[in-house]
Amino acid sequence: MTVTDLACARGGMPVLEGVCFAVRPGTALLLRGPNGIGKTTLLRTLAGLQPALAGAVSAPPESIAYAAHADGLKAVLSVAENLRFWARIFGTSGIEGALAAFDLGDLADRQAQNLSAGQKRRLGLARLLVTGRPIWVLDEPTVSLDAASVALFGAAVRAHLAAGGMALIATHIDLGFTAEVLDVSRFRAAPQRLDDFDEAFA
Amino acid sequence: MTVTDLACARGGMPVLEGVCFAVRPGTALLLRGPNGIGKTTLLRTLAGLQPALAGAVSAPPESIAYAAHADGLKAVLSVAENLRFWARIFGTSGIEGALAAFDLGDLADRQAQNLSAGQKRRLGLARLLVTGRPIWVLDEPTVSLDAASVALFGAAVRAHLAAGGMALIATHIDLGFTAEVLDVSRFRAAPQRLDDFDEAFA
Amino acid sequence: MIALFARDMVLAMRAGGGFGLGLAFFLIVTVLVPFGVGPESGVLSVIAPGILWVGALLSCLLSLDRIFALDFEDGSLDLLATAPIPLEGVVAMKAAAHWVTTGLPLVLAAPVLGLLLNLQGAGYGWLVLSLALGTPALSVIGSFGAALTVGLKRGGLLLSLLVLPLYVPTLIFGAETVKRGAAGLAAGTPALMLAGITLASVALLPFAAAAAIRVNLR
Amino acid sequence: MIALFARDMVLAMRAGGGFGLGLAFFLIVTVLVPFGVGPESGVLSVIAPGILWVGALLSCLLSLDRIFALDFEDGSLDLLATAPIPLEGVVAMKAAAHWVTTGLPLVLAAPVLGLLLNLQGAGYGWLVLSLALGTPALSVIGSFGAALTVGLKRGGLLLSLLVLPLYVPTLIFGAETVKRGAAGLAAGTPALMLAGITLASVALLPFAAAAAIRVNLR
Amino acid sequence: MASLWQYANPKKFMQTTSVLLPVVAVLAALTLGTGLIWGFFFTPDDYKQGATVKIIYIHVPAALMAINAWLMMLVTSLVWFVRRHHVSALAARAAAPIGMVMTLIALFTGALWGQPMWGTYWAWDPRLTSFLILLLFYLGYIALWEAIESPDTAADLTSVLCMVGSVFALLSRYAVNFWNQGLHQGASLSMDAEENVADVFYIPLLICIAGFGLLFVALVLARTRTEIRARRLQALIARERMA
Amino acid sequence: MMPDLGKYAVAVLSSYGVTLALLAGLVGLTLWRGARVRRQLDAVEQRRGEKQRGDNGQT
Ligand code: HEM
Ligand SMILES: Nc1ncnc2c1ncn2[C@@H]1O[C@H](COP(=O)(O)OP(=O)(O)OP(=O)(O)O)[C@@H](O)[C@H]1O
Ligand SMILES: Nc1ncnc2c1ncn2[C@@H]1O[C@H](COP(=O)(O)OP(=O)(O)OP(=O)(O)O)[C@@H](O)[C@H]1O
Ligand SMILES: [Mg+2]
Ligand SMILES: [Mg+2]
Repeated sequence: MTVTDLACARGGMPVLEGVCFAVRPGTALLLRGPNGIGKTTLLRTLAGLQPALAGAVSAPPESIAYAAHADGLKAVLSVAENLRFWARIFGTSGIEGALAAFDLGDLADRQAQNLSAGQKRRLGLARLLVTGRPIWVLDEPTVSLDAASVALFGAAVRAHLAAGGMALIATHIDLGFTAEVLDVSRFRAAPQRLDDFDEAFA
Repeated sequence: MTVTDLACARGGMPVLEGVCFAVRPGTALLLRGPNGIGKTTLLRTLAGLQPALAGAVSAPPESIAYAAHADGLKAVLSVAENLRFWARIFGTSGIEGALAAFDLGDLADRQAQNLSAGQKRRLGLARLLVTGRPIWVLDEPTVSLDAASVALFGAAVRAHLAAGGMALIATHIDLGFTAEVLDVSRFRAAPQRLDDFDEAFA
Repeated sequence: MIALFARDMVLAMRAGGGFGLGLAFFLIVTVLVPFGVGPESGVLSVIAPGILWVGALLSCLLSLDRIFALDFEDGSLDLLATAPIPLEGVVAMKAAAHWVTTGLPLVLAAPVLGLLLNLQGAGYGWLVLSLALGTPALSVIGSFGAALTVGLKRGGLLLSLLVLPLYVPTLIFGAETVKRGAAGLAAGTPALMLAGITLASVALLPFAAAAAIRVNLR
Repeated sequence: MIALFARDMVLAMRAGGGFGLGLAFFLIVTVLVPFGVGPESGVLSVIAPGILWVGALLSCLLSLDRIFALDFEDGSLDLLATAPIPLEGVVAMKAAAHWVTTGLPLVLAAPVLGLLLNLQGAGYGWLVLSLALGTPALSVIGSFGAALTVGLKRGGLLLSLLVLPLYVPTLIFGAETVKRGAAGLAAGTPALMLAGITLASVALLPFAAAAAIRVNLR
Repeated sequence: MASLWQYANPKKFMQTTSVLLPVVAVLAALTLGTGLIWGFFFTPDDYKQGATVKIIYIHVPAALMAINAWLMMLVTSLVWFVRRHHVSALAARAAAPIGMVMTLIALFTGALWGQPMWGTYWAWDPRLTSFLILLLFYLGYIALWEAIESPDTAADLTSVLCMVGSVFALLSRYAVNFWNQGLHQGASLSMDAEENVADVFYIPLLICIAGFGLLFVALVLARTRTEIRARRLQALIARERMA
Repeated sequence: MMPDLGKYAVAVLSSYGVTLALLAGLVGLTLWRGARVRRQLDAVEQRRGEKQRGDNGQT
């Protein structure tokens, strides 16, 4: 996946511009940058949830599995039902691998509303495995996870990469595996001059 | 604050029992433990949001300021309005200190819904300063925070401790300051025998 | 506690016009009924008092689930429960804010809508009076229902189910007041009953509601 | 997409009885009206078709805001929008699930409630037929309104305001069908119009709704 | 000649309208003043309706403008949707409150006219009813604009609402006609002379219609200018905060 | 000068009254908001103008 000269906006205001990077199959890229710099905005743009102001992304949104701050879990469905639903939506089958990878076997019949914060997060991450998509785009995936779960997550990412997948991860903390790091703060959009009347309508 | 032999339950099931610890004025205690062990449950019990099954807590809930996974922010109120509301509810005055401590001055007039994840969290933490309460009970406070903000948080906690306050913090990651650590997994409730019919109604 | 009331008013104002919308719903119910029932003014004027009261009740009902649900979802309710103000006060303030944003506009707008339904002459005064006396009870009873269902997903409809039977006495006395007034009969007795219901609800229900919230937060 | 429909049905069933509650609201509206209007059976049987239709419409309306709001809040809608199924299909499935949980029970229960309001003989068949023809339109139009307001805090009442004028033609033809049926007149024309509205809405509105959701997620 | 679309450029629009607006405003004031004064002071009473005919000079123009404003919103919404000219979307936003006020005026004057003529302020006549529905459409449209913060999102959603709403408004019109045959006058401005009102009423009525039309144009221009400025103001403030 | 409106005086006069009031309200609101937005925009543009001059040292 190559991203060239991408610019993206939040709330009508450009936050990042000239973003260029490439992720080769089998590698991961970590996005870093202070709070509010625009990591979430960038990831949503890549996932096709909002249009880019400018620039090009080589990978189509259909190849991207996106995991956001919110996990998209239904409180009254059990862990297995939640996963099975997403597997059917993405046309894959078999949730056992995902359950095992995130150690959710014991919790499979528990309703999602009765999980602790970290258990919920693990379930949200397990969803990635059932999408069957090659590019993972993750926004702070290890929030609320304990050390053991972070290790599970690291193993899952490594397995995904080993199978030729790619991962793009925005995070503030150490994920326990090595990957290239990109600091997005250098793409910060310069405040525009707005001399021309039209520019307010970009 | 001393906690003696506390037992607490979640969803009708005891999760922790025999919890004993003490926090002296001017010190902080970090709670650690794997996901789902019962940290959130313990903190909610201390804050008076749910009754304890057994045991005693020396500090009354009125002396405790609780900050949970959710920040209690109103999306359509500005940063300053959100803080000012909680200041008035807690009968304190002056939000400038709190704004300054978490570097929110520039964002004071921004609506909370237009903040990024980390900025929201900073605002949630700033609320602690306007409660004026001596014991802070925090559940994973540094989620989504970047390194600079974690440092701000560390400074705020140190200042609070220096003024004779106490802090009890559940966290999985490094907070950048030293404090006593308590692993709650050793208080894990033993699966009960349930010999007597009554016990199912505990 | 004034701070809480003030905040709720600001929220109602900012979040897409809390004031206007309860009113709009009242308007729309009153407008829809003739479409369903037909345009004959004789029939309409007979059913006007009842429909106006049912409409007021429904538009109160619709905004009930927001009384506590929003605060529950974003964690504010947890924080309010641990704040140095009694939970009963929180309930009372929230009910008051609900009444000011929903009940009060209804009271003021009702005469115009009475026109649409061809309400008879003397009924207008009684309509306003009965709504002014009765809508506070609707808000307080509604807060109690909202407290019972806070934290339930899709609590909205369950809430309606719980609250509507509690609304029946208010509805009966309210509509009866207007009906007698419109027919030129003495309407004092039902109006007094209405006032009694309101006073009793305002005095007692906040305690029940606060207890329900405490249980729900647990 | 079948998976989505199945999930929505399971959710409706588990989350406090999605089936029962729409119905319960319909029941309660129909019950409240006699309390408001008074028990005279002559008046009631005249207004029965209209009230039944207005009640059906309101109970549809009440559950509308949950069509997309819950999925928006927990992030599912983001994920569905990036999933390999067209958003138009998502909208259609959600509208279908809404109809099965809300509209269908109304159709089945309506005759019983007609009894309460003293509906006249021949009206029952037409009541069921008109609701069966009309309620799908209510669900689809409602999904469109819900798509417009998804993501707005307190979107519920704004949603009602947007959707109710769109419901007017359906309501008029629906109630007219029953009224003519109950009076023993030919009710074919309004029933045909009703069917036309439903077909056109089902065919076209999912596209508008999907466009609105895309804009709202942006 | 350059394309018509150049006026969709905000700068060009501001330049053009800064000249145009005063002219239209003065014309509107003159025409409306003439029409209303003529109608109110210098026309005879109708043999049947008495002095109430004087209401026609505001009732009919307001009713026409109420419909025209919606039509204009429909066109500008389509333009925004297809060509994404911001001025177009803002013009739709600017027109909505004017349309709503015109609808209100038509309803009020109609109601006040109804009392002496039909003995009731309100009847569920099809034409009256469809105006009430139009009022609801206006309310919903304006409320949606107000509720959404991001301007482009609001423009997109309201234009979709306007298009779908127009179809349903038309449907309602037929439905309402089907539902009730009314009391209201038919169109008397038609060309066939038998139906037409007498010239004494007709000429001042035409002037009033022109006056309301000009007033509508002036208000739309003024409000669109304000909306454009407000949009720029918002963008500038946001950028200031970012810097 | 005032025409004789007979028994319809109330209807006619209040029609004109309501209409003129509504129109005046609309025009007034339009002008008021126009002036306010214009004032705010001018203030912001002036502030920016000063800042830009300050930034690159030109006049
Ligand atoms: C309250 C509600 C009323 C509304 C919403 C309303 C609406 C309208 C509309 C939309 C028109 C323009 C139609 C057209 O020119 O095609 C119109 C025209 C007219 N209305 Fe009304 N009307 C109302 C009440 C009345 C009443 C009570 C009267 C008098 C008895 C009346 C008398 C007229 C007359 C004489 C015209 C002119 C017809 C023509 O020349 O085209 N209206 N009205
Ligand atoms: N609706 C909005 N209007 C204006 N600005 C907004 C809006 N929403 C977000 N912003 C701003 O856009 C910027 C980018 O936000 P974003 O969520 O992408 O940051 P982030 O890098 O993900 O931060 P974090 O690490 O805190 O999650 C932030 O400065 C935020 O305040
Ligand atoms: N309603 C419920 N019924 C049964 N068990 C529940 C319920 N809610 C939570 N639990 C369980 O209670 C245990 C304690 O949860 P708690 O949220 O206190 O954990 P935690 O230590 O805060 O975990 P984390 O680090 O993931 O936040 C978990 O194992 C959880 O699965
Ligand atoms: Mg983020
Ligand atoms: Mg926890």
